[in-house]
Amino acid sequence: MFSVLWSEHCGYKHSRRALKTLPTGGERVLVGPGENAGVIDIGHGLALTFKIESHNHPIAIEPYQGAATGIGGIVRDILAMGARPIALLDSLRFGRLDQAWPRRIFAGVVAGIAGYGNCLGLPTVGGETYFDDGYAKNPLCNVMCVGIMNRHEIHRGVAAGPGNSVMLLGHSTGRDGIHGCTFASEELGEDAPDRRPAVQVGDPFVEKLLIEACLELTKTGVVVGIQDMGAAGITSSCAETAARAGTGIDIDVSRVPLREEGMTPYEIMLSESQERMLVIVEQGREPVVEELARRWGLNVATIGKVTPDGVFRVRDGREVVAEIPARALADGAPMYDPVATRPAYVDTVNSPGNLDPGPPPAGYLGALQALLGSPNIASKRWIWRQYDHMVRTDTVEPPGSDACVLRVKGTPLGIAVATDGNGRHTYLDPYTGGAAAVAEAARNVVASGARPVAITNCLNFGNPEKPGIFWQFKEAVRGMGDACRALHTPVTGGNVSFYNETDGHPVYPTPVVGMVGVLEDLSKRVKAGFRAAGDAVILLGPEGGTLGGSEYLVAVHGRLAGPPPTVDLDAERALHEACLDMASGGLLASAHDVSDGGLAVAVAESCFLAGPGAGGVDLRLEEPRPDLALFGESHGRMLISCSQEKVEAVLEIASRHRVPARVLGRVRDGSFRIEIPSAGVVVESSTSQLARPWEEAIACHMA
Amino acid sequence: MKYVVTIRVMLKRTVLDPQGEAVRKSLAAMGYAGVEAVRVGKHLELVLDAGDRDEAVRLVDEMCHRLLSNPVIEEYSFTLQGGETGR
Amino acid sequence: MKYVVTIRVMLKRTVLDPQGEAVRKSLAAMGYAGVEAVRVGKHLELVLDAGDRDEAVRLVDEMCHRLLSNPVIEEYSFTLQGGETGR
Amino acid sequence: MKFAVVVFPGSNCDSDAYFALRDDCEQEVEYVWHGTRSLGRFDVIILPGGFSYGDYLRTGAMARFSPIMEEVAGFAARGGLVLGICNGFQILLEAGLLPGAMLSNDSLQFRCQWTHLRVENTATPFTGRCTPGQVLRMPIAHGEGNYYADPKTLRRLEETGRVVFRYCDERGNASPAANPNGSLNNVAGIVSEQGNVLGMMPHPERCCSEALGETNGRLIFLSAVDYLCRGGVTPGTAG
Ligand SMILES: Nc1ncnc2c1ncn2[C@@H]1O[C@H](COP(=O)(O)OP(=O)(O)O)[C@@H](O)[C@H]1O
Ligand SMILES: [Mg+2]
Repeated sequence: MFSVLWSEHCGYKHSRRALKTLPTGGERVLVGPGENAGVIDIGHGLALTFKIESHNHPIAIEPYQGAATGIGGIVRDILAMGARPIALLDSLRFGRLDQAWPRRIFAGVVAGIAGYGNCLGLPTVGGETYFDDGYAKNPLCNVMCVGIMNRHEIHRGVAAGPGNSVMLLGHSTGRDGIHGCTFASEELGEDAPDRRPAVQVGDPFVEKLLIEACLELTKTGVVVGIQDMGAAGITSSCAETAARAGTGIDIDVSRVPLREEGMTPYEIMLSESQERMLVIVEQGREPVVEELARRWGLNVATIGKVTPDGVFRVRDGREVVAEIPARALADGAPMYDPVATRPAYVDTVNSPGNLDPGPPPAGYLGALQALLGSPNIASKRWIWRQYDHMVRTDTVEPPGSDACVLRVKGTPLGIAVATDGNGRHTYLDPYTGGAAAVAEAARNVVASGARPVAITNCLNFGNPEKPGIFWQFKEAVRGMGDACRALHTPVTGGNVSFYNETDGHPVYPTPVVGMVGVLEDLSKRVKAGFRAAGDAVILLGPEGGTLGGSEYLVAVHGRLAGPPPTVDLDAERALHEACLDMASGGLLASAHDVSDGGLAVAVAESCFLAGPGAGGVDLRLEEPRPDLALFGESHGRMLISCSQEKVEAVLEIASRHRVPARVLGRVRDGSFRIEIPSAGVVVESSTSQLARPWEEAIACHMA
Repeated sequence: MKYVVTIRVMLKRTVLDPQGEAVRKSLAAMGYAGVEAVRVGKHLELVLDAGDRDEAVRLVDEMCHRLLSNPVIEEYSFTLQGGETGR
Repeated sequence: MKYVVTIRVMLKRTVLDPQGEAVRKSLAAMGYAGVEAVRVGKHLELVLDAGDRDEAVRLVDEMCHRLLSNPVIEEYSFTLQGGETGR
Repeated sequence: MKFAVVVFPGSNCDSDAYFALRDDCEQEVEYVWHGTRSLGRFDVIILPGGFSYGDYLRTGAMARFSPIMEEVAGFAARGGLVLGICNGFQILLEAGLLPGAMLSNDSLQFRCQWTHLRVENTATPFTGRCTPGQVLRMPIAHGEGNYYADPKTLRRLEETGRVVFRYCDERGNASPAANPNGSLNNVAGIVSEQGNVLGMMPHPERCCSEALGETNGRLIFLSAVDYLCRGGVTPGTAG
């Protein structure tokens, strides 16, 4: 049992020390890391809980079920807080779409998320998807769930009150995924096929019943503690709940409802059968739970009770088969402080001189078309149209812009959510990559008019026992921490996924940030698409930028080279405050984050997402070098538009926050034109012609 | 030679079969109490053109392994008819 | 008596089967050119406790008709093993 | 008027219908558990969208045997208004209260997107507020909305005006390109012979509020209210 519970996936033995450096406090934080999911106060007596988790190894083996059970797991984390799950996001990484295996995994993962999430009636409202050789053998699947509850209804995974009953609710227990989590903490090697653990098959129908049953249950007042059963099943859930409460637990495995013959106590304790919850119930109130389970058609069993002695005791009938101090099992995992050394590649990939590739072979228009047709930048509609992103009728800003915005019925509130992380940048410069993930996620939320309030994060890295990898990890965490402090977005929880490597080839270090923002007044939300012809197009933040780590350099010149754009956290913060002032003042017609692909791509996207008659632009840039002007990337930039009479007020707010702001030109119908003093008109086209590759790229690859 | 192939793909016994369990419950609720251990899988039928029976068997086995099933959670079996053997 | 029942549910020939066509396309793309007329249906297995074989057959036919298949689009067939025949 | 929203295990658009009716259409509405057998106190029965019984085996196949379905059948037989949305439509088909069956979308993928519907018949209890040929923007969200009926049945439906909604483009052309799932004749919704049972794949409850960018879902629900106010049948308790 120790080997299982202390494996990285459960015990965080390598990562703990570094994670302790992240800021976790804030006036809105009600529950920080350590619980099943963090909780923040959003006013109106309501609390929001959210968490992101990885399911990387399973999708490489069975993409559909791997992704499906990933959704199931993260939803139960939210359920364990006593919250109603309200939305899902998915952050995905695959190899290139011109290769068969990545295509198959990609299709399977999206279908699996759709198959499970849609059945639960949970809208999948956002995420991100990148395709790069860096993930060819190690696809990543991080899923995030957001839940809402009344402030006073927060529940915890505590086995408090000796004498109280320990109950098991949901699916029966089988031999599924035993040692799944030790597996998740190993490299996939050549021999992986033979050691493949049984991947679980998800049962979204039972999960849906479990959600409704648990929400009714937590309202009855008989629940002392509630805990999901993830990795290491009953073992970890019992040990954790007891450790949190400083109590012990005494269970009898012979009472666990089984679906298979002849399971040993060991198998029962470590089974990772899905769709189960552990519930600590007031002594004598078990019938309440039993009645509820009967109505919802779920298995239920009282498998033991809470004890005062701090011991986790496992019986098989009368015979005691294991006795371990609960705390040792849950928290006692040894803390390592692995060696971290800066790997040599960092200097080569960042050596100066890589960043002046000369003009694009097919001209600037050709380059822009190529970028818009790159699966990393192209519309992700092929993905999110497979997700029911509207169910629950709260999705006010659907997937497709920077952040998704949800309404909260009965309040003026809006909730904005986005995920972000750039593996390439983190590979080139882990510190910057870590900071950038926070900055861009926050910028996405700000673009919708919401104030970023807190993050959850998922850290996807290679084998931490290799000093180079652990250096990447420490640097990325340091960058995330600095950015979270500067932007006042504490970390309320997260998840670490190590050993994402195959035959010694690690994935790009990929920290993914899930950001949550709050809009006090939903009617003040801002869209990413231009609104009306004649409006002024304004760039907040610097023009130009760098080609370091840019999508342009990879997609058009076929090279990945740094250094990537750095993050000036003070400038970033100023930009956010300026945008929020403009949004709350009702000055903005549109706002869109300038990120992958640079300014030209951001402008094009705002045209594609535009309202009727506003799908074009006529712009004059100042940056003399066309490739930098059009495709250079940098942080701290936002592309906004507003009606002419509001320009003055907008510029005034910008200067008050010391944010560079320049009117680039105006919105017009249908045609797209960008001029650069030095080079004249560098891009001229009908918007529809630009839109085609952007809209169809992914579908074409998948046809 | 043309062979008529029927393929059966089922979840492994050790893997939960949510559909099967749901079907069993419904049947029970409809009054079919005597029904146990329901499993729901895929049934494929196809026509294959191959040089001879051995090649046909090799090809079908390969397809099952590579595309039609995932050996991690599923098992398959198949039968061939036709070809020179006429069966 | 316990009978092991296997049931095959397929779309009627008159109903086109996009799934079968998709499988054929993927197989072709993987280089299996000789594959035609792929149809994908359901394969169910269950254990049934019934008085005798005739009752078992009657019950299975009824289940197929009422729940396991939709007569509007599907057709079914089944086989029984075990029971007194011991096979 | 009093609406009932039936809750099957796995229904997940039940609360959406509930709030659309209560908050946006300002109607009386109650949830009804699938195990209950009395619908007497209601004027309109809604079978909501979702994945009843996980949509295992076939969509709607198991829900159709829920205790309440007998009562729904009786309610319909007595002329009561029944509206099946998405999974509710699939259940009505499986229950034989509407003809035909659903196949998986021709894309073989789940589709959640906005579509346009052309109103083909305004003489039903659910379309009185629409104008003939009116084009309604409405979302769909399903994996199996590919409507099928044998040629004879389909002809009968067409000839008797029982195809109420057809997928079309924003200009009203029911082209193949505007068909999101491959349904025969672009069928999106049909009514029973008496017209009191409507099944539709699109989700009116998802477009009843300005915040969601569309309000014409109300037309469907409020047409039913008009119909009943004009003295349309309300079965009351019986059976
Ligand atoms: N896997 C996915 N699931 C759902 N939505 C996605 C997914 N990938 C991308 N999206 C959506 O596509 C849009 C563009 O994504 P992205 O390029 O990451 O935006 P940005 O660069 O502004 O962060 C966003 O609205 C995002 O939510
Ligand atoms: Mg992004």
